[in-house]
Amino acid sequence: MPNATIIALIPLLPLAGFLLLGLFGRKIFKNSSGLIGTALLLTSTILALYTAYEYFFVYGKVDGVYQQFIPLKLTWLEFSPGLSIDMGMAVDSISVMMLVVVTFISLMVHIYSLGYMKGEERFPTYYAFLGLFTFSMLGLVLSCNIFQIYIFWELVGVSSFLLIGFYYDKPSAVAASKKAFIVTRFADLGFLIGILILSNSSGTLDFNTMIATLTSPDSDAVKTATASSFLGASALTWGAALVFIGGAGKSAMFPLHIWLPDAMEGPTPVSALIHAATMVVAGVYLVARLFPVFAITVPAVLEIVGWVGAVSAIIAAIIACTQTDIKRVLAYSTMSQIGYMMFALGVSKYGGEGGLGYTASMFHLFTHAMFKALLFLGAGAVIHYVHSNDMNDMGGLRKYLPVTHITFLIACLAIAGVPPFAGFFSKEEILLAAYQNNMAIYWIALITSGLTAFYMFRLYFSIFWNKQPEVHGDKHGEGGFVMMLPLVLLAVGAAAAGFIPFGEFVSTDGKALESHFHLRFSVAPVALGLAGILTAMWLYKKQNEKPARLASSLGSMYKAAYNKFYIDEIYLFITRKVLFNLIGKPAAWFDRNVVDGLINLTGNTTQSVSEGIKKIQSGKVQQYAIYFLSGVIILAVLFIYVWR
Amino acid sequence: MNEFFTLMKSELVVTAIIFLLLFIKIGKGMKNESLLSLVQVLLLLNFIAGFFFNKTGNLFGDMFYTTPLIAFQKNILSLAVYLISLLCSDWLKKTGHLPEFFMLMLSALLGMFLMISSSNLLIFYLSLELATIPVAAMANFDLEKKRSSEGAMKMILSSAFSSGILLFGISLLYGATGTISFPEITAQLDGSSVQILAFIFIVTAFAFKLSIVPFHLWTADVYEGSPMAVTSFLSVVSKGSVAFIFITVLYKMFQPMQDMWYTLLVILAIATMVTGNLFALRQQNIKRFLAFSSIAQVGFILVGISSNDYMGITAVVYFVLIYVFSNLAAFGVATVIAERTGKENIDDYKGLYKTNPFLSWILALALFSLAGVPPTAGFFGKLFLLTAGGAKAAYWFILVAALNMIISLYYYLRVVRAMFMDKNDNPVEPIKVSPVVKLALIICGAGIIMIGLLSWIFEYIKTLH
Amino acid sequence: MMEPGLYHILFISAALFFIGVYGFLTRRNLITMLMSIELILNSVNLNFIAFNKYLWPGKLDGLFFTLFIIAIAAAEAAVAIAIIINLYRSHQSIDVENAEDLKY
Amino acid sequence: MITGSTILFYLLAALTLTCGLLSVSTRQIFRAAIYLLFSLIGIAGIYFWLQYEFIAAVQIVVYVGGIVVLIIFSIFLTQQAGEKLPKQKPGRKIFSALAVFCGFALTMVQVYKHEFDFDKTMVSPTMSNIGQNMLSTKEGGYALPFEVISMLLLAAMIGCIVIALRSKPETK
Amino acid sequence: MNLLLLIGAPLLTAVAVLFSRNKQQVKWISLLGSIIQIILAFALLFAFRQERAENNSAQMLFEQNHKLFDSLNINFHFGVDGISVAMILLTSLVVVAGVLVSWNIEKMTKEFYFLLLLLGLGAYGFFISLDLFILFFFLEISVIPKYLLIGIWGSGKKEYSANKLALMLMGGSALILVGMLGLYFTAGHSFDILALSKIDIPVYIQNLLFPLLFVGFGVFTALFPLHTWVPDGHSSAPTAGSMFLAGISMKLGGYGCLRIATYLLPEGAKEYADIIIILSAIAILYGAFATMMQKDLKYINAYSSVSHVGFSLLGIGMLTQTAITGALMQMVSHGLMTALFFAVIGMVYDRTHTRMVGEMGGLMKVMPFISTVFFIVGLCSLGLPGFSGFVAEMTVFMGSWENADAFHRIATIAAAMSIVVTAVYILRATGQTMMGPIKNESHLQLKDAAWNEKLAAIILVAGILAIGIAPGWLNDLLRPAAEEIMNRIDGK
Repeated sequence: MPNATIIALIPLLPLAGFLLLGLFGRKIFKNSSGLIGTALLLTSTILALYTAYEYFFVYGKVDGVYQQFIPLKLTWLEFSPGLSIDMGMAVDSISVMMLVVVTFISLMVHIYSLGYMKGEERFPTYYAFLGLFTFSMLGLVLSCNIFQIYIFWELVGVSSFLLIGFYYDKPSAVAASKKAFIVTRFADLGFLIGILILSNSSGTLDFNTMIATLTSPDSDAVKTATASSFLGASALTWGAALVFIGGAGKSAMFPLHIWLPDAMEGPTPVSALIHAATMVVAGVYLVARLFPVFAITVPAVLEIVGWVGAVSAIIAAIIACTQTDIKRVLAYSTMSQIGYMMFALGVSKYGGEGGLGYTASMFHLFTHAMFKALLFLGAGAVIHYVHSNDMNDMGGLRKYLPVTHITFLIACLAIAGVPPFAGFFSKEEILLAAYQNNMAIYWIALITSGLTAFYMFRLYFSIFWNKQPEVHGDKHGEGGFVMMLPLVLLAVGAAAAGFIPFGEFVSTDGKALESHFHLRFSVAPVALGLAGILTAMWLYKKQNEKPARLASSLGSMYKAAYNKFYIDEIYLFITRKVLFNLIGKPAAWFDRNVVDGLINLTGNTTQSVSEGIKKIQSGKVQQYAIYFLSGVIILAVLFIYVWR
Repeated sequence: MNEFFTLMKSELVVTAIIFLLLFIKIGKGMKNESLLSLVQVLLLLNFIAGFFFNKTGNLFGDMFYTTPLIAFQKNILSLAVYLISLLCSDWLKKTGHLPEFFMLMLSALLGMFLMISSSNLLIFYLSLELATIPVAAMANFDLEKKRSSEGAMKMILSSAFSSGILLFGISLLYGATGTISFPEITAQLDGSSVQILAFIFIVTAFAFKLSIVPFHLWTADVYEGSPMAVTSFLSVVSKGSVAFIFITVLYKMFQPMQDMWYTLLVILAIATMVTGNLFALRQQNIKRFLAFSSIAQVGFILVGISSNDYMGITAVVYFVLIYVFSNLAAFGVATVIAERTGKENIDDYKGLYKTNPFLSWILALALFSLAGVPPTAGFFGKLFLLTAGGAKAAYWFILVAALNMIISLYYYLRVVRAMFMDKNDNPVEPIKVSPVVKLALIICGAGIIMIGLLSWIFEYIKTLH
Repeated sequence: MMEPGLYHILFISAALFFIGVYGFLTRRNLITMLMSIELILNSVNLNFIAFNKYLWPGKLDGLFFTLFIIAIAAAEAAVAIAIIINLYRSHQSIDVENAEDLKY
Repeated sequence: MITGSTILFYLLAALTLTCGLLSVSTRQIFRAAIYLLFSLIGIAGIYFWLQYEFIAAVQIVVYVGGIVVLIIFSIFLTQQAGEKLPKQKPGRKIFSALAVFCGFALTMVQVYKHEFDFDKTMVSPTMSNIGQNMLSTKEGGYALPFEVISMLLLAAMIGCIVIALRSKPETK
Repeated sequence: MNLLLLIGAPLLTAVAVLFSRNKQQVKWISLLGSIIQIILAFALLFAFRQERAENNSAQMLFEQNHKLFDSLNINFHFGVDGISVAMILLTSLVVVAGVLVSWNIEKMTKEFYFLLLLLGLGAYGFFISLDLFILFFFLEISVIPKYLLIGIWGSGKKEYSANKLALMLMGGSALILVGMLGLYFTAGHSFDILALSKIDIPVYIQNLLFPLLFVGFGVFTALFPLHTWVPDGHSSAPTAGSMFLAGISMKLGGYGCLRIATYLLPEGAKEYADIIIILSAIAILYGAFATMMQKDLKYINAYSSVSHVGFSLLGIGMLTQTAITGALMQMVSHGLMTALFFAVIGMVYDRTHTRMVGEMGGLMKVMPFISTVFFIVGLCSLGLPGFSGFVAEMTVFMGSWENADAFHRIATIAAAMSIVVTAVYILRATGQTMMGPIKNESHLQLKDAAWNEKLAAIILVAGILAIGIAPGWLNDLLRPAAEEIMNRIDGK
């Protein structure tokens, strides 16, 4: 059985770090805060690895099936008996896998930041926020209750907001953080309503009970929920779709991806942690958590998941080919890769061999975390060196940044799916799953994988080859041991993670899944990948006019891709013109002038009536007598003739 | 004969004071200050005496009757007169006709006592005149002021006109029933049209004295023109006494016509509250302002009266008691300021709090009480009136009354705002309030706060039936 | 011609009453207004006497009422005239329309 | 049957109403007072006709001898002789007339509709009757009103003295 | 525990303030008094839990009944259930915070504190009253202090705002008054809430009286469209005044809507529930959109109060146990949150002398403490988990969703949409004031919070966190009371 204390400590240690550094950091731990944070996280990581070992090799497997354990569950808020928000820890293969990923990447980022963020004025705050994020993310992956996941979901959102806006005096950072928060918040609205629908249909918020209720097709809950329909879809369909919207927002799926590229305004290690490896895959994780419901009860929604993933993957890949800000390229690449994971889930089925997509998705999540974090940290080192994000300011850096160069290359090869790097294995499985279930998505995925190789190597060559570097004034090298260590460790991961027999550990039903390796099948993607690499090499290895000519020959298509297909502009139009001008302003005007106006009108009318009738009090005593007499006569007539 | 003294003791005491003053006046005369102190002491004694030997009984056949409740009502009036004598001592000291003033005021008070106790239309009419004519003369006591005589003229003419109509009504009622005694009339009422006509004519006299719309038009002019002491007397004592007898007349004499007079009261109450409030909204002169506000207050009294049960009586008596304190406090402060600075306009009160915090707090308390805002007693008074009025389940009527409280709050707050919030380059200079006036103001302030919370007062009134 | 009776007297008194009222409403001179009041009171007196005579001769309520009204009328007239004279002194006029300072 | 008594009544009625009407309509203030006087005398005549001699006498003594004289004195005090009274606005006159007519009509209709129960005995009060009642404190006695009216007269007197005899130097 | 202490303590403090000699004395006496109130409130909480733990299942605990106007059946009838206890806690926290943030009031200090304490007194009395009349008395007590606080110590169009507030609240009271009298007569001359809750009131009377009472109390709690006093009143009031207004006074209305209107007139509530839901859903969304366009920080919070308070009314309109619990939680949560928000705005205003969002920027740099609190309250306002707002709103949503028909669901979704809009305006406000570059050079000289301000903020933040992190205790407090109300609504 899992040890509740140890598992609880994994998220709580970063939380302790947050509280410690947040409350006292600026006064007491001014200089040691980085070390404190890192030490706490190191402990967490060790505990996470220990837990993983225990789970996968000691107690997790019962009768050949990986079980879910809930070593701790506290009622946090009870709505009615059976319907409550619990704070608990679900220990199963994906959560343990995520524990490892999150703590490991986070640890890498912590270490890396010791060097990267050195000398920042708000250094302790930075580590506090990192702690908060790590805590929230770990809480998210451990959630055993859909509301619990929502709570941590929001918390990671806000930590992401805080970290993107870390350089709060930079207006662009402030804007980006706002955008990230609001867009994901919008998606969370869907999530929330989805939770309401699902919980109402199943009568519970607990994941296990909910899945059990909703996946047994003859249960009353499912019958009533599928019977009632709204706008042509059953309640359950709506619920699952809305939950997916939440996931899509967090995972930057099209069309809710617009916040992700802007989020690169944050410090680069943060991008590595949050916007590459961990938080953005929360959406995938969420769908995976509820996978039985999607797969068994509402396959239609799963199909949507698949298509959204596929479309995001290719669109992001196309855009990534045109961007010049290296972090933005990586951001679109992230989006593209998450698209992969998403459609892998979308093409999966529940149980047995059909569940290959699920396993592949998780596998890709795992490997992606390694190489994408590596890419970001590498990019961070580059930016650290040249003080610019723009590809055009770089070139020929391989001599100045040898370690970065090598690790970056490894990551690029991994993401491009070149064997034997990690990306190759996970991508193969995804493509296989797609091939088995949905040919259209398979073709999209295939093209995307070619594009991926192309833009990654475009990036690689632009940074490390291409033109000769301008000589920078202060040469502070690659940033020392603390920045190199994570690169190397991650490079090892990116290179070797593919050899983990992932299907053994993670599958839809907990039973081991044979990993199939079809050489015949691998030819196409690898060939496409190599083609992409070669094209990139041809275009970008040396500084030349070819890319520009190519761009101009593609004309408006290139322009559209360069401008991210104008999706930002559409959003801007909706928010500025519709929300602010068509709803906000009229609402404010209406309130001041109509609602308040009516209230004031009442007052003013009273005043003017008062002014109007003052003539009655004319000061003429005879007039008074006339009123008197008239009053008498009228009353007399009324009471004698009318109300008798 | 013993009974005669106990039952009529209030009247006898007042008469005795009148004659004492008369002898002083005819004799050597006294200095204003010492005379005033003497009168104040006598009035206090009068007030205290009111608490003893209260019995129920008839005198002079059916003409005079009294009960503990009536004695209590008389006591409220005595108290009000006593307070007026304290509050207006600044003005009284200056006036050249102090004994005459008090003789007239006490005659009027005597008239009111008799009016409350009357059980006969003749004695009622006579005491009504006794309560009116001297007041008209008093209204003219600022002999040098044009406005004072104008006010007095308006009062005497209007009241003569009103009593003409009252008398015509009484004569018709006499013709239709053959009697002028209340209980006998009650037995004879059959609701014929002549009786209704007579009833309307008679009610207008009450309406006139109580300043019920549309018979109220004299009120503001007379209040503004008269000396402050007379205005206070008119607005508090005169109104209170007429309200008391109005209840008796309606509840006893016109009981058979209760459906009709209920409708009448509803109409009049609404008209009175609305008109009073609307006029009060834009008044500048504090006396005129209080005049219209008191008109609106009468509207609330009518709401209470409309209940036609003990609750109505109790609520009205209780309200008048509170009203005495509240209104007199307001008039008291206005008097002090007007006497010392000659300022009577609300705009002159701007920034008063800075220079005269004591006066400001008292006035604010009084106004809050008039507006019916807790914890002042006015809240309870007004609420009980509405509670009484609600007994007939005409909730829309109560709602109209309650909504009128909003308007009234607005204009009371206007004064509060002037005192506390508005800035003024030329505020009323700090006034040293004489100890007697201060004492009276403190009594009023304490009354405003305590009467509501000391619930036994209400319960005591309730037990007096 | 009919035998004069109660209704005739009531007609006279009512007519006189409203003549008085009319005078009160229209005369601008304060003293004439006061005179109108006297007419009103007299009409009421006539009413009382007539009712007492024709309907309720058993008791003297009407008669006494009349008696006291006459007395009151005298007192009222006296005070009113005093006030009017004082007004005349300060306004130099007894036109009711000259005493309209207090209004609104 | 036309008797002398009937003719007398109509004459008195005509005198009262005509003089009353003239009194409120003439623009000579002194004449108005005289018309009022005759109107009041007419009413006294009606009292006589009704055999209420005591009241008739009081009427003549108090009104003719007292109030009208008071009014005439005050006219002398406040009015230059021969000056005509100012005209009232026609609008006011018309409206007043209308209101008064309505009131009159209303009253007459109600009174004529009403069936008074007549007492056929038609006794007239005797002097001793009046006198005994006036000062009796028992049932049907009028001692209390008598006292009240005395207080009222006292108060009125004081009021009149203060107001009419205002002594200027004493006040300031 | 003797509930009279809760009235006695503020009353004595107020009197002591009245007789104190100088400003220092006034302040320290007020502080002492308000700390005593906090202690009493917590003592009450623990005593209450103790009683409940000992299975004292009476609806009201610590009941006291003192005769007042016996013949009218008006009594000082006091007692508390979970709702009252929660509200009293809220009041005590806001009072002490209000006293602390007003530490530097120079103008008429004594009067200021006196009125402030009087306001608190009114609230305590209101929440413990079990007699409609007394409840109304305490409700009304607070109107005039509000008026004076705004009018004398306020800023901007203070006279206008003060007038508007007083008159609109008075209008609400007028409606309450009529409804109250209606109940009194229907129930055979009783103002006693417990007695009234036992009788069956004819449906047509309920339908007549319910709108009066609900709208009447609704005015106090900014029921759309009678909310317009809120923006003006709050923005003109001095800091502590705004805190009291939004933190306590608006809760009086919500409490009344629930305890009086809904509880006593269940059939009426059912009849009008749909209208309440529509109005409150409009208020939530419309308030949020209107907030988006505001430029003055106080207006922002005032309009957002309209929006947030809409959740309480929505919860009440939904008529399910969970929704009502949520509504109550929202009251407590909003009380703390908005008081804190106003406190922070006050601190910012005291330093920068402006409340216009556009004139600030980068304040995080010069006043990190204030900015952090600003941030916290903003996050609470937008319903972030870990803060009280989240708990309350989610409970309301969960409860609302129990109604299975499309109407209730659409209303719930509409209300839920506001959480996005809220995020928009909160982030705009924080982004423009606390973050970004410093726009005004003179702001560089500003100082961070003083001890009193820190203490005030910490007290309120602690309250917010106590609910946000561990909502169970509040839930335990409120849910049984909500159940009691639901039992009557369901006719059990």
